[in-house]
Amino acid sequence: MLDVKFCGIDFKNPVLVASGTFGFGMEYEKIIDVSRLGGLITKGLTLNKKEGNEGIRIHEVRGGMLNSIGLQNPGIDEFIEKYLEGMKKYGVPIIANLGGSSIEDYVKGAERLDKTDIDMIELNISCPNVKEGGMNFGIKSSVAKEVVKSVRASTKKPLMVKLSPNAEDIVDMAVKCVEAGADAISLVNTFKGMAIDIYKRRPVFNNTFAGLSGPAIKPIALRMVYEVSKAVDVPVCGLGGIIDYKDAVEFIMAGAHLIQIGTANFMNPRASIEIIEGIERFMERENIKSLDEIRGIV
Amino acid sequence: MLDVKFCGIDFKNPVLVASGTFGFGMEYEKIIDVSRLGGLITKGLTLNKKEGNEGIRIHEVRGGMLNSIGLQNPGIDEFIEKYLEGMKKYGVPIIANLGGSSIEDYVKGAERLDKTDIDMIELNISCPNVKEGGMNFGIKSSVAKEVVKSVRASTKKPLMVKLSPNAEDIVDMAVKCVEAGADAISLVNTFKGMAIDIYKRRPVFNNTFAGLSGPAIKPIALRMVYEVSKAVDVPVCGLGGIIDYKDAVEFIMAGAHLIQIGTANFMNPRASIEIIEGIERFMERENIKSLDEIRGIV
Amino acid sequence: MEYKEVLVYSNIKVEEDIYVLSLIIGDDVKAGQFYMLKAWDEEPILARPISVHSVEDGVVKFAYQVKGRGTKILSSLKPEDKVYVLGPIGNGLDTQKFKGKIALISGGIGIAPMLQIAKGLDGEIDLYAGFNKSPYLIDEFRKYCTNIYVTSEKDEGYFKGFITEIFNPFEYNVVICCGPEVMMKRVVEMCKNYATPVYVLMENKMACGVGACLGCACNTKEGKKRVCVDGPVFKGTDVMFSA
Amino acid sequence: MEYKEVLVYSNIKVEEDIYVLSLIIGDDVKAGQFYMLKAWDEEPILARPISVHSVEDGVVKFAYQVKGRGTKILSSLKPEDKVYVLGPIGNGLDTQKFKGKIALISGGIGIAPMLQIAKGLDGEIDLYAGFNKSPYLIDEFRKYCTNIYVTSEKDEGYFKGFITEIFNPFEYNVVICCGPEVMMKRVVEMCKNYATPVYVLMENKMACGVGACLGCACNTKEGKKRVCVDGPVFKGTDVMFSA
Ligand SMILES: Cc1cc2nc3c(=O)[nH]c(=O)nc-3n(C[C@H](O)[C@H](O)[C@H](O)COP(=O)(O)OP(=O)(O)OC[C@H]3O[C@@H](n4cnc5c(N)ncnc54)[C@H](O)[C@@H]3O)c2cc1C
Ligand SMILES: Cc1cc2nc3c(=O)[nH]c(=O)nc-3n(C[C@H](O)[C@H](O)[C@H](O)COP(=O)(O)OP(=O)(O)OC[C@H]3O[C@@H](n4cnc5c(N)ncnc54)[C@H](O)[C@@H]3O)c2cc1C
Ligand SMILES: Cc1cc2nc3c(=O)[nH]c(=O)nc-3n(C[C@H](O)[C@H](O)[C@H](O)COP(=O)(O)O)c2cc1C
Ligand SMILES: Cc1cc2nc3c(=O)[nH]c(=O)nc-3n(C[C@H](O)[C@H](O)[C@H](O)COP(=O)(O)O)c2cc1C
Ligand code: FES
Ligand code: FES
Repeated sequence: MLDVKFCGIDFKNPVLVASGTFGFGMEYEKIIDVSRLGGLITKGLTLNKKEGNEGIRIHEVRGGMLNSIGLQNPGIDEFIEKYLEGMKKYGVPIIANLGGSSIEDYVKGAERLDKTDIDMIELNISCPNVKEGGMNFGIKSSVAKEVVKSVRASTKKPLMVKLSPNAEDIVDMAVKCVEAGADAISLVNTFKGMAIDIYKRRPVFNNTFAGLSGPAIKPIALRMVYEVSKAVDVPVCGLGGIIDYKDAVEFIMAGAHLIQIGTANFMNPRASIEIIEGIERFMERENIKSLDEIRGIV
Repeated sequence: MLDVKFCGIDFKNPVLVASGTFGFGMEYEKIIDVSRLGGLITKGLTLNKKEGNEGIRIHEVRGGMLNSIGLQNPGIDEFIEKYLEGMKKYGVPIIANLGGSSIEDYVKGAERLDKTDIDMIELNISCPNVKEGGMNFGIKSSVAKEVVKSVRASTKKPLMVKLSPNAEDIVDMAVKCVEAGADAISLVNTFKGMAIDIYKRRPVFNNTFAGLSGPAIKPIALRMVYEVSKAVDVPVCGLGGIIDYKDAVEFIMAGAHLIQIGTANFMNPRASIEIIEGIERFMERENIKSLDEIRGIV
Repeated sequence: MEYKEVLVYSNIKVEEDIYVLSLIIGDDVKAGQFYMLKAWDEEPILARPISVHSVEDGVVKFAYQVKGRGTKILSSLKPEDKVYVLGPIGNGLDTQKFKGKIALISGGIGIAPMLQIAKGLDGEIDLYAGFNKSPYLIDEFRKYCTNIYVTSEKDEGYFKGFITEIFNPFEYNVVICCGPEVMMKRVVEMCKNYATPVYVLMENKMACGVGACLGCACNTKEGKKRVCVDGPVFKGTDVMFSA
Repeated sequence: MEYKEVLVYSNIKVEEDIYVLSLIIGDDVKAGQFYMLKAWDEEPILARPISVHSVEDGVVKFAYQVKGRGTKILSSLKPEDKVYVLGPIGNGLDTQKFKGKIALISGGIGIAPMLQIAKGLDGEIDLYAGFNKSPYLIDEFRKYCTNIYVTSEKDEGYFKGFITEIFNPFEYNVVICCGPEVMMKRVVEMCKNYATPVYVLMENKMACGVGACLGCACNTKEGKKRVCVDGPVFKGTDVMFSA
């Protein structure tokens, strides 16, 4: 009843865990039955190992949190060597989240992932483009299009592009990414925010800005998922502030085929499981036989 | 100690109440001493009376609320006739918030306000441009620039332009508005969001979308105020999710000369007064003699 | 109208999900008025509008149904706990101006404001109270009402069906109604047929409770009105129901 | 490690803003480990990491200082209230492997984890506890410690000054330290001079508590480590302090 076919892959339910909030899955294995999830998305991977940012990395705000992890990750090679096998043992689709700070990095990363048996690549275009002065790849559609095109050419894996809500025009961004060859769109990544330590009289984060996630962003994320779902004809994976099954159903009704749970994992490590169970009970109560009946109904 | 000179006007403290959240001031007079506020901003005014939107107009979400009032207001003439005198009796600066759905409306509205003794006009460019198919004036800098130029030419009152956080590029938007003659910038208005009634399987609001305000938006609003303050050399008025004095101080440290309290008035009708008192106590504790010492310090 | 912190006197469960909260508020209250209640700090962000159920020497009682986050928190209140109250709000009902035979019609928790209304009225009062589940708060009315008609979808011993099936406007000089919009709409239509004056208590979502936000607007013959300060009591024939 | 709902056994105020919370948790806990505690539903969104203060037949005790929103809520807990706990988390300290003369050095609420550590150690234990305000939790240590040195900026009868002024690393075989980073950094430097092994308990901001979010990273000689699962106990000489 909860199963979804997405880019040719069978997901037993639409509830995935969002990149960067669930490590490589093993971290949560003592607490929940990871094999019940719809799918796993890796922490953002870059071609080479990254140590991430210095200073404070997370800061709680009302209704959400700011993070500035800075893409700390072991690099793609070490991921393949040390973590991929472990992730596969849960028997659910594995999506590798790919980051990069130049088009070459992205392309090389995609090429290596192409040779593994991961099921899909989620391309994170919210990374700063180091070569062009640090502005994110995900702000201007024309810039994003270039990355997507290049990555598209370097892998046969299904390619899902993860949009940044900071994009100048989210709908145009989605359309351009699809034109460039994206098989699916996921959205949203974190919103550019900031916080100030009023006693130290300086920003909380070394990089001044950080990414806002959690319930606070949900109404905006939902709106974006709705707009993008109407505008593209590839399937959409929705996320941003989903913390219970009602939020999840809203995203599905807005048009999402799959959804991802991020910050909610920190609020309640069982959140994703409870959301799967909640959607199921909702469907029973409302006599819905398949998600097709309600997807995009709004 | 709390006084601020802003566009030549003396504000005894930097705490104003945001348009649409405080009516015309009288509504709160039984509950708080309105004359203690730094200044009053009217409900959004349009040339002609507007009945506003049908259906549900407010919807609470985690950390904030969505509203779709639709600029219900008595029209500028009736405002002048019936409300302006009443507002003036509090002895604080009065800012008229001006909306419109075409450039002509804005211009005519500004011309009428110019003849009154309001202290300043706050130009709300988040209104849908009816002539050009409903896209907000506040999304594209080039479009906003036209409105600001026209309004600038039609009034000698200090002109503060209130930006929408939905702008494609908030910094460029601010810069263009200043080029077009804005004496000050205020930001942010509400974020475009939505909510779905999963039982009725349709959007909560008749217009599908609605504006998100409240604590949820604070980290993003603060970031925008910071970015804009650095980019323009006119004074900035900051708002978006401020609910206590700490939030207020963050906005001031980010560069805001004045701040506005919106949704917090609903959470606690005494919020604005408590924020004034809180800033004062903070300054005493931290031995700050004037807001100049901390404004934009970050 | 005032904004202040007051203490809980008692908070009693009277039926599944139905509670009566007594707050130590010494205000002068009119029947049909309400308060915005907040028993939390920041989240949920809005206060909840709840009608005055009854006023008794320095204590204002509220009868409410647990629906979502806010009323859930209200239901957990204990004596001496603190609650922020804004009120009393609204036009209320000039109960003294009504004479003759009066019908009070409620649907579900719409019965809440009826007690203080009944207490203020002089004429012969009949209560028509409809419930989906088991009836509640009925006993309180015996002192003030001549006849009490109760319907319940659930419990035995009550009429099963809509209140509107057993109520005849023709018999009454005034009708006062509070409940779901569909019900109020129907009652107003029935009363129109007999030209019986009818008053309704509207419930719209509210943010400010003071007339500032315009969130609670309801359509009337004279345009948009604010339920919080122009209402919550309206002439039934003035309201353009959306349901 | 497990995520579950448990009951409050007691929650006792021991000093201004300092509480000891006992939860009915039957876990097998190592000294130096901690739990993520959450006694609310949605807001604040993150759980709070709090060290195990002491374990006594089926009850885990936590000593904490009220700082902000989360610990404020913890301080209002009453017996039988529910708390979500995730834990026990972290490497903890293999107390059995230490021999000889051992110094426990704490700053402020850094004393919290020291009790369970003291209970597990075998050698001769000296406690050095520094406070800005009035000392607390000291009595508990008398059973396990040979000497107890207390400093307080506020109360009479105690040494006024930094713990580091009265502590000499030369005298000890092992030093274990928990407190503000500046203090831990200083203690580690002092110990380096005498090549005395020193362990520190790090406190970084945490979101997940399971090693997934990388929010709690701390710099060590071997690169970034996660305080939650790679720590919270580190060799003092491995940590690159930021303070
Ligand atoms: C003037 C007036 C008087 C009322 N008197 C009573 C009363 O005496 N007893 C009683 O049980 N209920 C009364 N209500 C309805 C009561 O306000 C809602 O049931 C309550 O706000 C629901 O809050 P919640 O947090 O439990 O639900 P949620 O669904 O979590 O509330 C979410 C938001 O929607 C608003 N909301 C939800 N339902 C309603 C509703 N029916 N009317 C208005 N706002 C709503 C809430 O205030 C809140 O802002 C009255 C409403 C109004 C406007
Ligand atoms: C492994 C570990 C063990 C700890 N053990 C104890 C203990 O036994 N007793 C005790 O009183 N405190 C302990 N702390 C510190 C305690 O976690 C914080 O004081 C507490 O989280 C503050 O929460 P708050 O809501 O009161 O403050 P707020 O300032 O409202 O918290 C905001 C956010 O910052 C985080 N935060 C604030 N201060 C700290 C801090 N010093 N360390 C880590 N995160 C912080 C909070 O967890 C929260 O996410 C420990 C911290 C860690 C990492
Ligand atoms: C601590 C943390 C780390 C994250 N790391 C990544 C990442 O490496 N790659 C990525 O694409 N998104 C990353 N994200 C963004 C999330 O995947 C998700 O898009 C965002 O948090 C919004 O969803 P939420 O509100 O459900 O958390 C991270 C988010 C958080 C909170
Ligand atoms: C109910 C409501 C009505 C509003 N009406 C207006 C308006 O008429 N004109 C305007 O410029 N902004 C209006 N706003 C936006 C606020 O002035 C403010 O920009 C926004 O709410 C963000 O600030 P806050 O988070 O402090 O509320 C309205 C906001 C709310 C909640
Ligand atoms: S609730 Fe704000 S105007 Fe009625
Ligand atoms: S708290 Fe998430 S990795 Fe340590």
